[in-house]
Amino acid sequence: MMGQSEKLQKIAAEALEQGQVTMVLGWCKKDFWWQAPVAFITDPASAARLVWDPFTVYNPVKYLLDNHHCHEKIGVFVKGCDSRAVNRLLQDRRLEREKVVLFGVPCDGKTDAAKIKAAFPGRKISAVSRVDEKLLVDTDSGTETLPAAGYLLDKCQTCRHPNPVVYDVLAWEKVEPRPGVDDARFVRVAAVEQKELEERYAYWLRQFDRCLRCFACRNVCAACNCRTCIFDQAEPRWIGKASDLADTLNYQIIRAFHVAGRCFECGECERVCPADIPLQELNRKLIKDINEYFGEYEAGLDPNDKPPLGTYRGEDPAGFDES
Amino acid sequence: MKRIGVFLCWCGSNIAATVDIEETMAAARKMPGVVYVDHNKYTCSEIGQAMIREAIAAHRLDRVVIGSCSPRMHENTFRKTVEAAGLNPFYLEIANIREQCSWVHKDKLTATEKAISLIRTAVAKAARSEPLFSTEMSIERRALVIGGGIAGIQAALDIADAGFEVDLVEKEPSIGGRMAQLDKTFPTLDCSACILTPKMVDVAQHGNINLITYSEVEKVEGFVGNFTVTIRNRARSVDMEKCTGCGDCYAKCPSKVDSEFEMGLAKRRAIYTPFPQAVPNKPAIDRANCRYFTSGKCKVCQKVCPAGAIDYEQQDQLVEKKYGAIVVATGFDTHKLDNYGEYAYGKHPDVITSLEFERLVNASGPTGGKILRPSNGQPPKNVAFIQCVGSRDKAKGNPYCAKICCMYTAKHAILLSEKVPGANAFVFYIDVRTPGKDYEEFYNRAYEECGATYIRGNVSKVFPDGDKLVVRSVDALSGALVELVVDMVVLATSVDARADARELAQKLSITTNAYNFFNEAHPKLRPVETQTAGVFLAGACQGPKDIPDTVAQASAAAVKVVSLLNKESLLSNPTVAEVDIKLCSGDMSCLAVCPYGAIAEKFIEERHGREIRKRRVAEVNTALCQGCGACTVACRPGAINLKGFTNEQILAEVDAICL
Amino acid sequence: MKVTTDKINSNLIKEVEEVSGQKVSACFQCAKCTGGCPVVWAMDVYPHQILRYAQLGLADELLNSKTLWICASCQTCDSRCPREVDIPKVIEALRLVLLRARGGNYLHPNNLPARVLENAPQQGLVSAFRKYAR
Amino acid sequence: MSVKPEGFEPLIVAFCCNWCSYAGADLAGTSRMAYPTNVRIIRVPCSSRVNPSFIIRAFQRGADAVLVAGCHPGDCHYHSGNFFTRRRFTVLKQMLEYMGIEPERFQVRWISGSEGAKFASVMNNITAEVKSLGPNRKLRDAR
Amino acid sequence: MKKIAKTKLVELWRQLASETGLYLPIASDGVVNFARWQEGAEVDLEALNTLLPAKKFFFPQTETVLKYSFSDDLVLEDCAGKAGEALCLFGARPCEVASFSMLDRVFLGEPVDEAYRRRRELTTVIALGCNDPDETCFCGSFDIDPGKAPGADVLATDTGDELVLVAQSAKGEELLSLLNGVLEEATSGDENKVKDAQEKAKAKLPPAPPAGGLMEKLDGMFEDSYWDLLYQRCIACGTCTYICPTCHCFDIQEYPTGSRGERIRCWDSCMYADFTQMAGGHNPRPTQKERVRQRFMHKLNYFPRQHGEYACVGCGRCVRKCPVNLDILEVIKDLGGAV
Repeated sequence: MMGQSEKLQKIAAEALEQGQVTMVLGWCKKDFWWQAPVAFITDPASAARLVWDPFTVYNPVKYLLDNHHCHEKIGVFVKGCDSRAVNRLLQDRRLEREKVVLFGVPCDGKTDAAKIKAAFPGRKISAVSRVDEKLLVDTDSGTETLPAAGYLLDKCQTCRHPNPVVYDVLAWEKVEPRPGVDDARFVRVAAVEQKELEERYAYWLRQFDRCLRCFACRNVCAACNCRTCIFDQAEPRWIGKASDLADTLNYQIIRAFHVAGRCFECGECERVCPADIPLQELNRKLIKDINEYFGEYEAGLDPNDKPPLGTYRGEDPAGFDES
Repeated sequence: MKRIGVFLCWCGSNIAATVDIEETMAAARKMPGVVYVDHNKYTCSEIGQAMIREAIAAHRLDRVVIGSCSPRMHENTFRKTVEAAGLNPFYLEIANIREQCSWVHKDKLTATEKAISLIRTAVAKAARSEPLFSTEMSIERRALVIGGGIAGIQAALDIADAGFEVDLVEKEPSIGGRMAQLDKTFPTLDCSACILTPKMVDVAQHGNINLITYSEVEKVEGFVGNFTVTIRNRARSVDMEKCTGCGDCYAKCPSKVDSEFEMGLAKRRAIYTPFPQAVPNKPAIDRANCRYFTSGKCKVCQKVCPAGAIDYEQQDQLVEKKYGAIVVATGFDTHKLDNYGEYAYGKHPDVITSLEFERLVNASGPTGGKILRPSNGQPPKNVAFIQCVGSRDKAKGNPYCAKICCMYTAKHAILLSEKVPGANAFVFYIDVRTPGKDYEEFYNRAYEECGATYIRGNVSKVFPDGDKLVVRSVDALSGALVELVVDMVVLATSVDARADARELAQKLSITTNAYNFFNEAHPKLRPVETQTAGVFLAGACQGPKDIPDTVAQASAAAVKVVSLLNKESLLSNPTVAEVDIKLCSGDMSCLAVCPYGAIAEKFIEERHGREIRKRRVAEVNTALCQGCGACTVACRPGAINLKGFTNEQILAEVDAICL
Repeated sequence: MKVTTDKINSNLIKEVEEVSGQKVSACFQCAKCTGGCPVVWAMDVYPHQILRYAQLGLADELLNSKTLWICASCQTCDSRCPREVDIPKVIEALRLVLLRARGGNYLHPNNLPARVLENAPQQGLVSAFRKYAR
Repeated sequence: MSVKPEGFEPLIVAFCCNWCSYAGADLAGTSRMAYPTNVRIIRVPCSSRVNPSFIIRAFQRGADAVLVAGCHPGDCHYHSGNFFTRRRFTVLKQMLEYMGIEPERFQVRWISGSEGAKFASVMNNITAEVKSLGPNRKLRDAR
Repeated sequence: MKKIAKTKLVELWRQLASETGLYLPIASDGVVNFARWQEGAEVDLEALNTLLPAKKFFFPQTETVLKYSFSDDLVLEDCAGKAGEALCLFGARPCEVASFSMLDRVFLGEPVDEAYRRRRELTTVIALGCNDPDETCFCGSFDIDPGKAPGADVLATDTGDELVLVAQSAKGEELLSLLNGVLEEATSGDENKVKDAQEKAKAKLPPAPPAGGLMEKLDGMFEDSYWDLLYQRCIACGTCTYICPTCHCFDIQEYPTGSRGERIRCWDSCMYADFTQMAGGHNPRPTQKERVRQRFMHKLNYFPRQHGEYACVGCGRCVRKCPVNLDILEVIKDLGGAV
């Protein structure tokens, strides 16, 4: 039976060979066992580089912004979250659907390398692979088996759409969403909400004090797809370039506001943050409020929706004194 | 660096008494970019304006800040001033140091501090102002008048006489409105119908007036000079082309319902014209009460119609029309008396409202002009008139004075004495208000010549006693308790805004006051205009008004419309949105929030190395853009900006305030 | 009866307004209160006159009037007043002003027999202390 | 976070739409309805012109409170602007509270052109509320 | 040579902090950064590298270089001459210490950066030798010994239950002498333990790709198609440059507030679109390709051409933190010799 990586390789090679697409975005391995960055495949022979392993978390969709001009059609492997990024770009009119062929990859959750490392302190790990719900970890002192569910990335533990929501081809059978994800979705938000006001401010101040202003959270985000971000402009200068905590708070508040009603909960912002700032607690707060005030809305499911802040109903409630 | 001139206005003592002008000037001199500071007792006067013009020339000023009254007051005046001195009119900024400073603060120290801050903010904004230019827009040289009462009729006739086409939209099957219901009019006692009916006929026959009855305004889009209005022509069920107005249909119609025109004192048919002099004199079927429409059987009118004009299949039609100007003349409703149980209205047939009384007096009314008690058809001997019913009552009614009741009650007393010789009129009042030409004399006539007894006391209770009514009050002047036994009680009901006034205001983007009367742009200086350019007011929709005032306002509104439609073209609002295509991502978030459809997508071509790429960007139609700025916030990269209120300017204002 | 500047400026109105919470100056003398008052036949000063006297500061005329003790607080006037003046409250305030001005301190908790304390309704006690004790 | 020095006079930045709330402020003026000097008005055409960035900027630069005032829903001079305002600032206000900013610091109110008295009373209230909270240090620039 | 039991370290820090500002790797919400020590601080000497490199102590992320105000006259206040405080940096890893000498070449070369010089002089560095290098460490490529830190004032080595401290400069001697009360004299046995630890660490270091010859190879590669492929993955965040101990590009910004203002110097990043963008809008590095090339060419070609050593110390931060796994190790492997 063909392995999952081979399936991806076959899909990509065929699409390239048949001229259906001129580039395929998927995942490849690098030197370290936990690395599986996005690969840009343009010839069928290189399709053999493609892999599907516990670490193929990276979202290839945003790369379409840079590449769709140069190619007639691009093939993209999309997990559930990646497919919602496609809808995000379609809804924002940053991409045309006919420019892409979507190879859907049902995803059973990606593995958190840090959790694996922590499980084997002092041991050298050379490879990790997944077989159903088990992780096989090759170490310098033999192969160990771990339950996959316990070592998922945090963001995958609250994933509501493990299957692509839009695709042209499906690599394999769809998977079931993890049980309990709906309950888990706003747990962290509720925990912050329950803090006292001053405690909340101190909490966020501590988090954002670590912010480097590297803008990785923004740059990785498919909802942050402006040609030139407002924070990169010199005139008017919306925030200072220097790393000032107040400017950082300004950036983080407005960043969250700009993705309000548009964030599709891929959690990449939080994953890429070098300072481990819990950004999803901010994004999800906005989702929670929008749901409560203006009705349930899940971004990235239908590119024809109007985003909640781009529409209104006359009878909307207000989160402030309307007397 | 800009060369900014700051001019402070004393406004007599209005500003100078509370804001230390000297100190404010000293502070202004130190503000970045300020090269000249001066002051004047009345900057809006010719002397004050000349001072600004001269200073611009003498000191090569390129931006002007005036600390004075609200920009809503004199912004246009001062824009013209700086324009006359050769500057772009939008190089002017006004710091509102009167309405928002000297008039609301008492302490001179802190008020001065605030005035300085307001000047600093205006200087910061002015330093970032750009020259703005209007573009010329065509005008749709037609007017819409909403409401076919005397206000609408007068406005329509005046506009039409000036040579412009007018559409007159009326909700009822006929024009005429409230005035058509009245018998005589004060203070001359002309017959209402005698003076109104000819005007109604004029409307019908005027080549420039297009009468659209049984219709309502559904939607209003566009802006001054270029409104697009959707009108709902309600299904009349009568083909207006075929109908000859013979009246056979309503003579035979078997359904009888209370006549609205007769205030329920008489019946009309389901197919009806509201009154005999109706214009157009063609009936409509009231489908809610029509046997055919409610039970599917009848069709009597169709059978008897000699012209074959009855059309049960008619549907409401939505018609879209373009106008350059709109006159709103939708009139008033009479106050509902649900809160006034003490007057026994609705419980006893001889307690009637003033408008019902008008119908009783009217020769074409239900009694043929005889004043008869509804209970027994006998003429009343004693009649009590109660004023201020629902007016001047902040507890249960309207806190305002309805303005017309004193006069019409005097008229009623006079009419009673004429129509029922020997009858006694008792008028219960709080105050009698008669400002108006010949009004006091008219009121004097009521009690001097016609024998009306005026009692200064509000009636506390009316209750039946046998076939009579007991009216209980006190004569506050003598201190005597009053208990009258009368045959009829007439309630001078207050004037309300139309029940659907707010809905219409929202469609027109005009505002209302707390009681839903439409707001004029300025209570004294712009009494017939609204805050929405091109929309004008006439009559009681703006506030309680009698016929002379209504007609005067209607003609005034007509003049405003005519002067607007007479223009070759209009200058567009230059404070419109503008797209920086460098920054525009083309995601069209702006388009989603634009209420005017003023944003469209366009594709531009850009060179990337050797290849040419097409890219979507937003484009603003400056003729349609009204400058609200909603798009600027929807645009995440800040690619769309609002001229005159740019991001740079507002951020500079924030910085200047918080400094 | 004579109105002088001193009278109009007297503290009585202020005191009555403060105690009653009513705006005496709001009355525009429509007299609807008097017209509907069920016990007006027994009054020497009519309700609308009470308000007028208060507006004019006619303290003696007010405080000597029988009306203060005749008003039954039935609220008929109040329910019809177009100016939202609760006249019974104004009259009650006048009564309190009068009683307090008399200076008597009739009630002391210690002097109340236990029998009374046991059986008297609380509301009655509160009211009694409000009126007859300082 | 807040210290309450004696005689603290808060700085309140108010964004007022030209057609309703700015007119309401003018009406308060023509009616001589007094309110404290702490508030500074920035005139915008419509409350929908107010960018959340302006609000954060005001806090950064030292505002103790920010008010956005517009026409009542349905009365917008531009038909629908304040409906967007309502959604945007419902979201922003909840977020600021979630981040630990006192709710009194950022307020949104509907004040029509005929509500001069309401304008004055809103100004009185917000000034009193912020006075009792003390100066705002949150979100504020270090320099 | 001195030593101290690891259980008594808090006493050492307490003593040090009473003498000078003490900064060491402290964990907050699980993230380790150099932070000022205070009672109860969660010091983490096991952490391999802090999130932000120690360069921030000499070359802060943001610093005010000038203040000005004008009401009647313009008044200037130079801030650079007053910069810095006396402090002790405890626990800098050898790679980190190696980076200081690279930064010195930039900031202490003519014209001397006065603020940097002051901060550098006011700081005493206590390095902490590595015992357990990570799989991502490649200091070996640049001949840095993970157990030794020649540029430090004091070298500390973890010998199991104790920390052995060796002064390597006069400043170091002086510092240790202040700590006599808490330190014990080390023995020759301890000296052996240190050597042993250093050797073990070196042995544990993953095989490092040789960097030799890279500079010459890159001379001809400015227009190479290699960069066309390499940059594709880059998302243009500034993570690698901000966490890099040797990156030192900065930008100057004005912060005017009415009649006052400040001039600020802050870290810049060649990953950002506005890097080297000129006032008129032109940018000689218009796309991410040029910017990615700039980063690696600077570290591996321009800098060594100018200063004689590579501007990389192999700390591995970029390898671990790059959100898309694009790092200098990959470039060295691609262009240099095999592992």
